[in-house]
Amino acid sequence: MSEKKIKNIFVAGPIDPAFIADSIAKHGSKTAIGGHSIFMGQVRRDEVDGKLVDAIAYTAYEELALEKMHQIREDIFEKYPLNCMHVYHSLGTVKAGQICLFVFTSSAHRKPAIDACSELVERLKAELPIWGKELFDNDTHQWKENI
Amino acid sequence: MSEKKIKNIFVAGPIDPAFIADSIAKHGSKTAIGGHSIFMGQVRRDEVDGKLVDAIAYTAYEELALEKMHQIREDIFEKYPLNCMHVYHSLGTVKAGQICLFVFTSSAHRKPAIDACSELVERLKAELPIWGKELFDNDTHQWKENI
Amino acid sequence: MEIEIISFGKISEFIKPQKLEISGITHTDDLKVYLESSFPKLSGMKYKLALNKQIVQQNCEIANHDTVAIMPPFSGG
Amino acid sequence: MEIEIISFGKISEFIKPQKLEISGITHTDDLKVYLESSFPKLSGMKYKLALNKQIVQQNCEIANHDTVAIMPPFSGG
Repeated sequence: MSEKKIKNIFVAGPIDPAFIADSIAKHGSKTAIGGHSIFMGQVRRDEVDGKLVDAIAYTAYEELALEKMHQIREDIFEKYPLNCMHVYHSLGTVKAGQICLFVFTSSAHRKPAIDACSELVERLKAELPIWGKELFDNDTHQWKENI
Repeated sequence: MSEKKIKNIFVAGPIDPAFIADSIAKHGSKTAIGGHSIFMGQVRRDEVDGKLVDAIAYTAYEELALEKMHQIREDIFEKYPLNCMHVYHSLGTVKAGQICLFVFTSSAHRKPAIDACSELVERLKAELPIWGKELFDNDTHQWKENI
Repeated sequence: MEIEIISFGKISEFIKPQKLEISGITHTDDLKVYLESSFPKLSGMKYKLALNKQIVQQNCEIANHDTVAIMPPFSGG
Repeated sequence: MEIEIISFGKISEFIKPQKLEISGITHTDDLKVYLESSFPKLSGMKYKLALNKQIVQQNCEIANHDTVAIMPPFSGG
């Protein structure tokens, strides 16, 4: 078996739009790319029983998540002809309106980038051991559950 | 019939990653949004008969394109529960590695944003009267055709 | 009657914007036949017409001073 | 034997990281029964175990000094 290079996907706190712009700009030198697909998750100020979500605090079983992400990455690269794939997920507190997930795929033609991006998002949500605790404006909380 | 507000989608030259970052950042105040989907088209340095694409020069039948885009926008807003939809397309010269198309959709949950974004891209390519002229490194050119 | 012709993309390289004096042509299908004989390069090509900024999907009547756009396949994005 | 227990999400609020001395338990299915009786709140909940950083898909053998993670449904993204 080849040596595994486990990439980190976790960033402390929200993902800055400037970081996303940087990531896009870096692909300007990759002139074989024709299409980029991006998905971003943003924290919603949901209302639950009259309380508003102020922020979500994310925790993860990091080692297991990175191991699992490595598998997902390999599966997706095998399935789609991608030039690039980048995934970032927040840990810690992310306020309503801030970005907590950034998935970025690129390919020569649009279809693989689009399909891979959406498949990645589904798999991340279902398979990565990450938990979001919704923090309400009255100092109570509730653990999020992906449906 | 209600009054139509025809939005412009055309920008002169390439679309700057900083512009995209700005557009993302502006959605931070829209706290009902949970998912953003973005597609970006990038000019490829394709090789055709030994010549390399340096840039694509885009022209459009602007009035017809904006009229058509207005219809597409209305169709997509009717079909998907979106919070936002933004489309930008370059006119004029866009060099290899630069971005010529930026499609951005947002919704409370991820699915509508993702599906609307990919449907928008398909429709734009098929229905908007825009033409790309590939400029080669030896000063010849070839008109692009979407397949 | 007189109509105005505009063209785009690769067609713009051999059909320049111009006013055309046409007689005996009342519909877009007739106009296509006329255009293809006037501009022989057009006959081998895929193209669509737009009449006064509306894409022509079926045979349409043409009136004096109408604008007709001749458009090769789109290639935006 | 002794195993190490870690927990996440809402389960971490009532099961703290700890070492457990267990006897007569050799597989993860037995361990689940044991955990649910030791931590009654767990029995009504959906959860998965991970044994030494591998998600438990079927009944697995447990060895001395193994680490078992108790994980409620994921909610990343």
